Amino acid sequence: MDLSVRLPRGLTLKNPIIAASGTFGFGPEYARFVQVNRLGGISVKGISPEPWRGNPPPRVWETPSGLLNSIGLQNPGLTTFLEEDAPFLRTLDTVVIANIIGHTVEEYRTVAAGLQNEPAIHAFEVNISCPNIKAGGITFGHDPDAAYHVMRAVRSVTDKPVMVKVSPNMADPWTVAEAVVEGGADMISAINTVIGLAIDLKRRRPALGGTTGGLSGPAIKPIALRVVWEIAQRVSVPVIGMGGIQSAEDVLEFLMAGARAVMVGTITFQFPQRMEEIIDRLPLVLAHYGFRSLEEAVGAAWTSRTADGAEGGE
Amino acid sequence: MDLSVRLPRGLTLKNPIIAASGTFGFGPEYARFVQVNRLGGISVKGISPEPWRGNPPPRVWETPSGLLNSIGLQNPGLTTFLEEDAPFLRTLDTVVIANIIGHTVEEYRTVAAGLQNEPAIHAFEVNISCPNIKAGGITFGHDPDAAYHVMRAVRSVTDKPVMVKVSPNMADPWTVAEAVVEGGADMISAINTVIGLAIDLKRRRPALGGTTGGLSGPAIKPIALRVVWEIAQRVSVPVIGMGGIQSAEDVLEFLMAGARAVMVGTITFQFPQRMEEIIDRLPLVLAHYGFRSLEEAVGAAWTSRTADGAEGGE
Amino acid sequence: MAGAFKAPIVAALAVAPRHVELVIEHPELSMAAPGQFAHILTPGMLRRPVSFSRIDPQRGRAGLLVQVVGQGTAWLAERSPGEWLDVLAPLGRGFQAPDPARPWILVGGGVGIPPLYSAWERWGPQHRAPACAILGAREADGILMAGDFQGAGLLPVLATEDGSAGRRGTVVGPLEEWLARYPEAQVMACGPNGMLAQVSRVAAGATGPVQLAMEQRMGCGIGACLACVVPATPVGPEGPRYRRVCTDGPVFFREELAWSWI
Amino acid sequence: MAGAFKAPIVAALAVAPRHVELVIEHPELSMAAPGQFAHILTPGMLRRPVSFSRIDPQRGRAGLLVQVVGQGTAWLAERSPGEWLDVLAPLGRGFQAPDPARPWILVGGGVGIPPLYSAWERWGPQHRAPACAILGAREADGILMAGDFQGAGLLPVLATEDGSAGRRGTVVGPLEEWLARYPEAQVMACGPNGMLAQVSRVAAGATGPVQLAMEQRMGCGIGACLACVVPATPVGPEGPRYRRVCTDGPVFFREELAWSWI
Ligand SMILES: Cc1cc2nc3c(=O)[nH]c(=O)nc-3n(C[C@H](O)[C@H](O)[C@H](O)COP(=O)(O)OP(=O)(O)OC[C@H]3O[C@@H](n4cnc5c(N)ncnc54)[C@H](O)[C@@H]3O)c2cc1C
Ligand SMILES: Cc1cc2nc3c(=O)[nH]c(=O)nc-3n(C[C@H](O)[C@H](O)[C@H](O)COP(=O)(O)OP(=O)(O)OC[C@H]3O[C@@H](n4cnc5c(N)ncnc54)[C@H](O)[C@@H]3O)c2cc1C
Ligand SMILES: Cc1cc2nc3c(=O)[nH]c(=O)nc-3n(C[C@H](O)[C@H](O)[C@H](O)COP(=O)(O)O)c2cc1C
Ligand SMILES: Cc1cc2nc3c(=O)[nH]c(=O)nc-3n(C[C@H](O)[C@H](O)[C@H](O)COP(=O)(O)O)c2cc1C
Ligand code: FES
Ligand code: FES
Repeated sequence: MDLSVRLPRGLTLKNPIIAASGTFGFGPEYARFVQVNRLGGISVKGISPEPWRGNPPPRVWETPSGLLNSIGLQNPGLTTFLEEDAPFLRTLDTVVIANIIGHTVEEYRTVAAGLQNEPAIHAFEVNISCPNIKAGGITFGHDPDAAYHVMRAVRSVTDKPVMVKVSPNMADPWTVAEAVVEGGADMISAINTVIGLAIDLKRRRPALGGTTGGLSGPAIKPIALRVVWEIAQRVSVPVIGMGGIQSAEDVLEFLMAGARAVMVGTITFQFPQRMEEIIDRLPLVLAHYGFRSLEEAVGAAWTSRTADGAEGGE
Repeated sequence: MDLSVRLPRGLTLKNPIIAASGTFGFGPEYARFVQVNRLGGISVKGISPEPWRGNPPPRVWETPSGLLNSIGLQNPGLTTFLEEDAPFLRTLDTVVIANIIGHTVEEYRTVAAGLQNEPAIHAFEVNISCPNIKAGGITFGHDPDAAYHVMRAVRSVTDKPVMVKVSPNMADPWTVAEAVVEGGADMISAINTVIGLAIDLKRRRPALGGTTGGLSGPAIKPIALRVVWEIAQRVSVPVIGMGGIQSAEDVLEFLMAGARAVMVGTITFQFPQRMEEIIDRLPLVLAHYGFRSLEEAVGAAWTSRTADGAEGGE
Repeated sequence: MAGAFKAPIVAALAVAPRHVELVIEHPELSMAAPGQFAHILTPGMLRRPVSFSRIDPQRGRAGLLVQVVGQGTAWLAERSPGEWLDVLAPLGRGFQAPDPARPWILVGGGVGIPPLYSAWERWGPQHRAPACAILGAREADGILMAGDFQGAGLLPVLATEDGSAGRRGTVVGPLEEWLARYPEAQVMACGPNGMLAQVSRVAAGATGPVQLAMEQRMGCGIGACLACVVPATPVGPEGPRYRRVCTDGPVFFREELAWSWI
Repeated sequence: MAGAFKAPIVAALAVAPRHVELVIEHPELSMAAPGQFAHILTPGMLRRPVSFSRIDPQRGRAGLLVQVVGQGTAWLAERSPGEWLDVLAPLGRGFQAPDPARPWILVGGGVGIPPLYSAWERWGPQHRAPACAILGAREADGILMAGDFQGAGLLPVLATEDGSAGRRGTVVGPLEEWLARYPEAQVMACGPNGMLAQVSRVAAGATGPVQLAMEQRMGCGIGACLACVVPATPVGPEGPRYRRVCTDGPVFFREELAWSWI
C-alpha cells in the first residue's frame, strides 16, 4: 500500500509518521536506534533566535498513562543550530521540519528568515502553543489575533511550507486554526501538550522545576482527537495530528478524525523503534479495517453533522 | 486525626471525601455497596428544571487511564427529583449537594429556587462547565461574564452555600473562578471533565453517541491539579478539587495544591468501596508525609512565587 | 439485593474457540436469577458485564461464559481455578419467570445463548407446555451450550449463517415456524441487536410476553451513572426515553423498547 | 556506540534488604564502561536508568544493582534469571580512566557505590599508586558491595551515620584525611546530591581530577529530550547552563557543575 502523503507546496512524506518536536532532538541522537530515513519526517526541537537555557530540573514526571515535562524550550539558538545541527540534517533523506519559537512576533520572523535558505529544512512548524511565550499577557496560542500576526510574519519571509501548532488548552481551538490559515498557514499541527501539574509529596512542592508542565502521552489521546476532529472539519488545509500515539491503530484513529499525517512523541522514549513498527504495521491495519488506501481513511469517521463543539461532556 | 472540614455558611464535612456529581446517582444506587453516611458528602447528578433525555448511546468509552462519557445530563427534572429522590436523601446523615444545570440563567435560578426549601439539600454546586449548555454561542463555563450572571441569579434565590464548578478546557480557568466569586460564590469546585473524542475503528465513527465527550479518571489528574493550584492561589474561597483521584496519596496531592476537600468520581465505578478506603487511609498518609492535621496540608506545596500560568509545557 | 465481593473460580473450561466458561462461588450468588449479570473487575478502567450462564443456588455457584473480544475478556479467558474474581453481583432485572402452562420459545445468538440456558435450567423442569430453544450463530463454533440444553432435556434447533451446523440462515426461520404453530407462545431472546430487532418484529403479533435481554456499554453497572441506556418507549417528539440496561434491564419486554431508535 | 536490545538475566541476587543485583548478558555489553548506565524498560511511562555495578567484557555481561524505591525498581527486583530485560545500553559518558600512577580515592554512598566498584574492577588491577574506597550510608544495610571490593583486593573504609558499620559519620571525614595525606589524589564519587556537594567542596583544593557521577530524572536517556539536566558552568547572569546527565554525563568533572544551583 502506498503510504506517501502529499502536502501543500510540493511537500511529500514517504509515510505519515513524523517524529514530534522536542522528543527527537535534532536528528542524530536517535540515529543509533532508529533508521531515521524510514520515517515520514522529523520535527526538530524548537529553535529560537538566541539560545534559551530552559527551566530548572526536575523536568519530567510520570503521571497515569502520561508524562509531564517542563523543558522550557532549552535550545542552542539559530546560529548554533545552523552551524552544528544543520549539517547532519542535510544528510538525511527524509523531510525535516524546523519547529520555531520566539518571545515576540519579530523573533518568529527572525528564525524563519534565518532558516529560509537552509537546504536542510523543508518546512516550518510554528510553535505558538508553548505556555512560556507571552504577548500582552496572553500566549500567542490562545489568541487568534496574535497567532494570525505570528503567521503573517513568518509567511512574509519564507515560501517553504508552514504549519502552525495549536494548543489544546482552550474550548474553541479552531478559532486559532482558522486565524492562522487566514494568515497564510499551509497546514495545522495539533496538539501541543496540555497544561498540567503534579505535586511531589516528599518534597512538598510542585514536582517540576518549572511548576506547571505540559502533559503528553496516551492520557491525552482523546483530547488530541477532539481537537483534530474539530479543526479538520473547519479548515481546508491539511491537519497533522498528534498526542498519545502508541500504535498503528492510534494512527488510524487520527486519520479517521481528519488528520493527513501524524507525529509521534512520548512513546519513543519507551520504544525508540515504535515509529518504524507503526510504519510496518499501518498497511495491515488499514486493510484490516477495510481501507484500500491511506487517503480513504482520512476523515472517514466524519458524519454528515458538522462538529459544533457542543456535544458530550458533563 | 480530625478529618472534618469547615466550609462557608456553616457547612461542615465529616471528612474531605465527597462523591462526585454524575458518578453517584441520587444516593440510593450505591447504598448497597457503600456506607454513604461515612462519606464527607455526596453531590447528586445534575438537576434541570424539566427532565432532560440525555445523549444517544454509546455513552461511555475507555481510554488510556481515562473514561470518556457523554451522558448528556439525563435527569428527571426538578419536580420528579423532589418527589422521588429527595425523600431518600433526607434520611442521610451526610452533606448532600445539589448539582444544578440549565440552558439559561433563568433555568439555573429556577432549580436553585425550587430546592432552596428542600431540607435534603445542604449546598449547591452550579455546573456551568457542561459543554452542552450554551449562552450566546459560548458555554457559561468559558465566559466569565456569563458565569457571573448565573451565580448572581442563583445567589438571589438561596442563602445555602453555593459552589461553582469550573471547566478545565481553557488556558485561564481562574478568570471564571474570580468572576463567580465576585458574583457571590462561596466555593469553587474543579474540575469538570476535559473535552475529548474517540473513534470506533470498526464502526468508522465517533465512539460516543454524542460525538465528543468528557474525559475523566486518572489520566486527567495533572490537568485537574494545575487548575486547582492556579485557582486556589487566586481566590479567597475554598476550592473543592477533583479529577482522577484514586488513592489517599492523590487526595494529598490535591490538598497540597490548595484544595480543602475533594470529590471522587470515576474510580467508584471500578471500586465502589474506594472512597471509604481513602477515608480510612488518609490519616496514615497525612502522618506519613509529616502532617499533623488536615489543615496543615492545604496549600503546603505553594511556594513563595505566585502561579502565573506561564510556566512549563512545550 | 446484590453485593460487592471476591469469589473464587472453581472451574474454568474452554467451551469453544475463543470462548471460556468460568464458574465462581459465593453465598450471594444463591440469589442470582436468569438474565441477571455480574460486573467484573478486569485490568481496564471499567468493569465488564457478563450474564450468568448457569446458576446453582444450593452451592452458591454461577457460570460466566465469556467470548474473547477485547482486552478485558482476554484477561478473563486466562483465569484459572483457584484465582479470585472481584465482582458486583447479581445485578439487573432478569427474566420474568415463564408461565409453565404456555408454550415457550427461547431464542439465543452467540454469547446471547448463556442467559437463556440459565433460564431453561431454572424453569425448564417445571415447564408443562411445549418448549423450544433456537440457537443461532454465524458458524458452528459460535453455537454455545447446545450440549447443555440437550443434557437438560431440550434438543435445541440450530441455525448458522454458513450452514455449518443445523439449518442455514438465522434464527428467524425457526422462530416464525414456532410462532405460527404456537401464536400464544412466550418468547425470551438474547443476542446481537440485529437479531433482537428481528425477533421483536417477528414476535410483534404474538400474544405471549416477549422478553429481550439487551447489551450496552456500562459504567457503574448499578444504576448510578446513566451510561448504559437503550432507547425506550414512550418516544416523544424529540426522541425516545432512555432506560438503563443495568437496572431497568438487561431484560426488557419488547413493548418497552423503541426499536426504530436502536 | 550503544544499542537497543533484549538481554537475558543470567543471575539475580538479593544483596541487601530491598537491594537486588541482576546480571544481564549481551554482546553490546562488552563495550560498557564504568560510570555508564542502562536505560531499562519497566511497566511505567519511562525507562529507568541504572548504572553498571560490574562489567565482564569477555562474556558481555553487566551487573545492575537496584535499590527498590518505587514501582519501577520494585518490578526490577522481582525479575528472575531466564527473563529478559529490554534495555538501551551502554549509555552516557563514564569515568575517565584513572592515572595508574596517582593516588586514587573512590567515594560512594548507597546506590552510588556500584558504579565505583565497576571502576575498581576495571582499573584496580593496573593501579600502582595508593588507592582507597570510602563507602557510606545511613546504616549498615545501605553499604553495598563491600565484599566485592575486598574480594578485588581493596579493603574499603566504611562510614555510617548511625555508626552501625565502620565509622560513625559521613564519607567526608575519611575523605578529608585521605586528601590531607594525598593532596594530588584523583577522586571519583557517586551518591546522593548532598554527598556529592560535600565531596566537591572538600576536594576543591585537590590537584587531581575530581569526577562526580550524577543522577537526574530522565526521559529518552540518549540526549534527545533535554529532560535530565543539571546546572553546569558557566553560570551567567540569568543562571547556569543546563547539561544533560544522560549524554554529557552521568560523570562530570567537578568544575563542570554549578553546585550553588543544585
Ligand atoms: C448485560 C450484559 C451481559 C453480557 N453478557 C455477556 C456474556 O454472557 N458473555 C460474553 O462474552 N459477553 C457478554 N456481554 C458482553 C461483554 O460485556 C463484552 O464483550 C465485554 O465487556 C468486552 O470487554 P473487552 O474488554 O474484552 O472488549 P473491549 O472492546 O476492549 O471493551 C472496551 C469497552 O467496551 C465495553 N464493551 C465492549 N463490547 C461490549 C458489549 N458487547 N456490551 C457491553 N459493553 C461492551 C467494555 O465493557 C469496555 O468498557 C454482556 C454485556 C452486557 C451489557
Ligand atoms: C545515571 C543514573 C544511574 C543510576 N544508577 C542506579 C543504580 O545503579 N542503582 C539504583 O538503585 N538506582 C540508580 N539510579 C536511580 C534509579 O534510576 C531510580 O531509583 C529509579 O528510576 C526509580 O524508579 P522507580 O519507578 O522505582 O521510582 P519512582 O519514584 O516511582 O519513579 C518515578 C520516576 O522518577 C524517576 N526517578 C525516581 N528516582 C530517581 C532518581 N534517583 N534518579 C533518576 N530518576 C529517578 C524514575 O525514573 C521515574 O521516571 C540511577 C539514576 C541515574 C540517573
Ligand atoms: C519532552 C518534550 C519536549 C517537547 N518539546 C517541544 C518543542 O520544543 N516544540 C513543540 O512544538 N512541541 C514540543 N513537545 C510537544 C510534542 O511535540 C507533542 O506535541 C506532544 O508531546 C504530544 O505528542 P505525544 O503525546 O506523542 O508526545 C514536547 C514534548 C515533550 C514530551
Ligand atoms: C459518567 C459521568 C457523569 C457525570 N455527570 C456530571 C454531572 O451531572 N454534573 C457535574 O457537575 N459533573 C458530572 N461529571 C463530572 C464529575 O463530577 C467529575 O467532575 C469528573 O468526572 C472528574 O472527576 P473523576 O476523574 O474523579 O471522575 C460526570 C462524570 C462522569 C464520569
Ligand atoms: S452502567 Fe451506570 S447506570 Fe447503568
Ligand atoms: S534523558 Fe533525554 S536528554 Fe537526557
